[in-house]
Amino acid sequence: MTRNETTWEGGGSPFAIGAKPLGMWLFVVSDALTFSTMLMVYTYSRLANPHWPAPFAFSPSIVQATVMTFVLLSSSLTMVWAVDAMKRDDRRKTVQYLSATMFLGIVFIVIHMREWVHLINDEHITLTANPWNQPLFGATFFGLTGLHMAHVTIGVVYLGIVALGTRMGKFKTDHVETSGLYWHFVDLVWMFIFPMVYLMSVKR
Amino acid sequence: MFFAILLWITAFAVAAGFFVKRWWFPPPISRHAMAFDSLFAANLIAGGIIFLAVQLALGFVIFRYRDRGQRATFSTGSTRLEIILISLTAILFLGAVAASSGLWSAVHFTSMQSSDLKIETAGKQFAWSFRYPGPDGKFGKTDVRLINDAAGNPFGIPDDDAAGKDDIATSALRIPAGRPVQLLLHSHDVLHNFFVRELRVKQDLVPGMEIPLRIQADKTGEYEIACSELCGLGHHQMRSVLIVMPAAEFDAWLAQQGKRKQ
Amino acid sequence: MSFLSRYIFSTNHKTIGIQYFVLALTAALLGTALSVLMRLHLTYPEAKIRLFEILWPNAAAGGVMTPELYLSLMTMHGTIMVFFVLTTVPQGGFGNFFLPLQIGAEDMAFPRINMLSFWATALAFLVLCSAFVVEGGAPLAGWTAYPPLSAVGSIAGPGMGKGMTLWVVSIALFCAASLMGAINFITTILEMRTRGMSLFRMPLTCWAWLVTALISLFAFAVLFAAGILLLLDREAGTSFFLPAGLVINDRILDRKGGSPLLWQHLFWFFGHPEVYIAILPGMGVVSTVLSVFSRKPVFGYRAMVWAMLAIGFLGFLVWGHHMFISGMSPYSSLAFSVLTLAIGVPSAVKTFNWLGTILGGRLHLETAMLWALAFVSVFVTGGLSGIALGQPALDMYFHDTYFVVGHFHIIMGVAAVFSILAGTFYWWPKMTGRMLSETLGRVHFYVTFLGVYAVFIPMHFAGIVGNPRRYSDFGQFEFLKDVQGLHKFITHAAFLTAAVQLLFIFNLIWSLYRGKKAGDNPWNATTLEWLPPSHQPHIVVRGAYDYSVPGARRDFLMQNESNGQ
Amino acid sequence: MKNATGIWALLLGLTLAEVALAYPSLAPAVFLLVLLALSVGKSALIIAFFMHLRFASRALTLALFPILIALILLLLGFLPDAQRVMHAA
Repeated sequence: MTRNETTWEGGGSPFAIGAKPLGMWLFVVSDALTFSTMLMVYTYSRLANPHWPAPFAFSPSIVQATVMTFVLLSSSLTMVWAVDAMKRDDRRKTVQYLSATMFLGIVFIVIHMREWVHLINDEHITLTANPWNQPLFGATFFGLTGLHMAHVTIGVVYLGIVALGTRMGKFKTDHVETSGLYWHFVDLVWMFIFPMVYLMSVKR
Repeated sequence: MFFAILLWITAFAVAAGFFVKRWWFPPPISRHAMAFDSLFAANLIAGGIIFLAVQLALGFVIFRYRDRGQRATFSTGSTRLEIILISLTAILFLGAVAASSGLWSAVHFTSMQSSDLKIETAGKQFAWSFRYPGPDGKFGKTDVRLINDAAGNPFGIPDDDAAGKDDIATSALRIPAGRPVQLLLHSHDVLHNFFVRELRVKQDLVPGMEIPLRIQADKTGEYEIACSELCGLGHHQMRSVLIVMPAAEFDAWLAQQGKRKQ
Repeated sequence: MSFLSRYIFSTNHKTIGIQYFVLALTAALLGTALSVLMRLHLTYPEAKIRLFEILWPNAAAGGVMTPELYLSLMTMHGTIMVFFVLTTVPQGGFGNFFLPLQIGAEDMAFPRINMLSFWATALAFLVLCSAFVVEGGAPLAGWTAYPPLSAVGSIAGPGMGKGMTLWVVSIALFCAASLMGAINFITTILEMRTRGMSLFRMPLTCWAWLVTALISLFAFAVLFAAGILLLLDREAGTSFFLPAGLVINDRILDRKGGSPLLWQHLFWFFGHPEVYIAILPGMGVVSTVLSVFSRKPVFGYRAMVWAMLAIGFLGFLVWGHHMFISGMSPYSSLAFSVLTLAIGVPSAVKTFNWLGTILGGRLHLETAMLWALAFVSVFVTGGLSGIALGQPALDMYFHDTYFVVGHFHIIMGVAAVFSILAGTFYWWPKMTGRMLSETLGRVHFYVTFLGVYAVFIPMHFAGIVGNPRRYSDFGQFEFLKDVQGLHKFITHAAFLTAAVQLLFIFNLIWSLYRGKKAGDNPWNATTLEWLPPSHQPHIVVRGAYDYSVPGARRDFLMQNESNGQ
Repeated sequence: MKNATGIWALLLGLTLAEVALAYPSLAPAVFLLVLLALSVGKSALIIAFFMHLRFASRALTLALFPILIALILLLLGFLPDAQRVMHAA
């Protein structure tokens, strides 16, 4: 399906996708650089501070984070199913799968919030202080996971709007596909945060 | 046509401004400064030729091809000319990098000698202080909690530290002529910048870092040290002086300062 | 349509373009006014000036500006000019108005996001300006906001409390707005071109907007992250940019682990591409104007496109040249130096092609053309001093002196403003249906052209003397006595140049009511925006610059004209 | 549908592999490289199969990703300076 300049002379799209998905792709690429910047700041901070702590025990931290990864990956699967159903014009199924995706997103947020509360109350890791006197550990941890959690939260609201629009028959396949791109991207970012933030700080 | 003439006049006026040197560098006091001056002169000549050539050509084209009812020629470009130009500018610019990298390397990659005189140079809003290690050749410990300018302790040296007992703190920078000096740049608060025009060097003082800067002045005299990185409302008054003394005189001064400490 | 949806919350690209233009014009007037006040203080630091006292009863009590007031004016001048003038007019203003017209699209791809993007920009401007009136006044850390000064709050000085926070919030908002704009521009160009408008038939302005949007898409993403981190450092007590052992104003700060250099890396990773965001659209405008008024095709159209793409990409590789003396690894400096001079090559290609475009043409020296020619002149002047600054060995003296101030004002400020003015004179007939006065335009042009050379060339001399920038007073140093005459001259030239801009404003307003009515295509240009409005989609059959084609029936062929016979 | 489930299972397997690798004492640099390689692989799977890039045109892939990856690699330019910070207590 390669189209080159001679056959394509304006009007359609060289990328064979509609304007909405293309706009979302562009946002995703830009946001990926924002997250990369945060991850690079984290790497920089670790390199600049030689005694970086590694406090994450297998249970509960790693187990929880693995479960969160599982939840997020599963939500991506239901999202794929939702887009699929929409392409078959099965709006009822689409809304169901979107709801499942939102539910898994909320599960992710709940587990994550519980973990935050545990870290703050029991382990005394906050944004600015922690037992190892490496304040940037907390700052980078909460900064990265917080930015990601904000994305998940926005995603859940966004999917809610899309589900509503789909149910009322207002939205088309493009809308669902575009929201899917966003959701998969949020999942993708976690595929970097999980190993970089959690596994690199495993208590052995 | 009027614009073409104006452009020529402007180009010559600008070139003249750089040529008459009414406002110019102070005389150099080090080998590095002299090398800097010739590097800049080379840049100025090359840049000046390009500047005049392009501005005069622009003026000429405007003059020659102004609308007199002629028909414009049809031409969409020439790849060959394009390639020649790219090669020429690439050679010119890479040449400029090659010519100047030596001077940079000489300042930053010359290995520090243990015989170099070490002077800790500290900046804070909005003053300079300098610390000499004293007869033992060692800097004492410092503690930010003990910093007290009024008591003559701008570095926060504790009373009970043996290495710090003989350290000498001053507000002017005295160095011996003709001997390499290592300035160890520190900042207590925000960014500052150590700038001595006559040495043609400039280096930021970054809190949390120790940045070594190797200098050597060959001409005695007094030169102003200016802060050259925005450091707050008193930025414009953050001044000190570099006093380059004959080596023997400097040694005598340092010994006397050390004695007064004991 | 109600008044509100028609003029205020409009989703029409033309209205949004005008809104951007007006916002930027306001910002430009404010920014220029600030610079005049700064020059006034610099030249007469002791004089009691009633105006200062009226404007700032506290910070300029008795009519003498305090250093912190001077620095806050400097900060606001830089921020306003870079973000709300140079980034806003060429892309948001001209781009929104003319991009859809030039590619034959009905509107931008996402009209509502377009509106949102304008209002976010306007809000960002309001937030920034509100820093003037909060307690402590505007921030004084410069437009680069280097920490620790910018990250520790009000103990670093007045204006570093609330004012600085507002600055960061404003910049974050601006990032979001620019991101929305960039997505819109790229999508529009890739998806909405009319039939026959292949990429290599697009006017160079469209290419410039495309490359600029791509740069914005990435550069503002990084600045956004940096802004969040700076905000956390300021408001939440983190220490991304603050190392241990800071003592500010005799207070020991309880921060640890960060590095001020990190901010500089993040900022300039955005900041250098930002320079190209400001200048690239101008390059597109100038290429077009030169071609139209020489009645000749653009010389080396494809080379121009590739040069813009190369500049866009290389722009991301050279951020370190702002940090030669920052304490960065000196090995990095050498690498950045090579890359910096490499970016001179595509810039030289552009200059060469502009000369090639006008060579052998039939030059109609209307005001728009004069601005475009003057752009070429200042672009060369500013570029050459850039070659000196791109070498770390020379930068070791010139960094943070008036040499740098002269350099970037000429290449980024003046060149970009000249291209904006060229665009204004060229497109005003399309935007308003009326012509601007050529007589007023010429007077404005000649005074401004001489004025900017008189203002910014002497700054190079001050820099050679070693005059540091961002000093609110030159009285403390012996060696600065020598440059005071120079500064007096600069100030007088700046007054004249600023004053003559009022003539331009007058010209704009006069033209709205009294200007000569313009026809559909007053300049006999070829691009689609000059076609009479119609609902028929245009079918493009040729490139954007077919002037003086041999054998054609007249000296221009519009892009949708199938045959010149 | 089946395809997506398979990819999901594969992603899950890779995640478990990452966790398992965290416990033998690998050198941090080696571990980091392994993790990055696995993560890049995982995100490639997500991009290709979940975000359907594999089924969209090649032009999008060719236009956006090289730029993004180049820019992310450029961010590595910050890192040499991290070592220059003084490790004051």
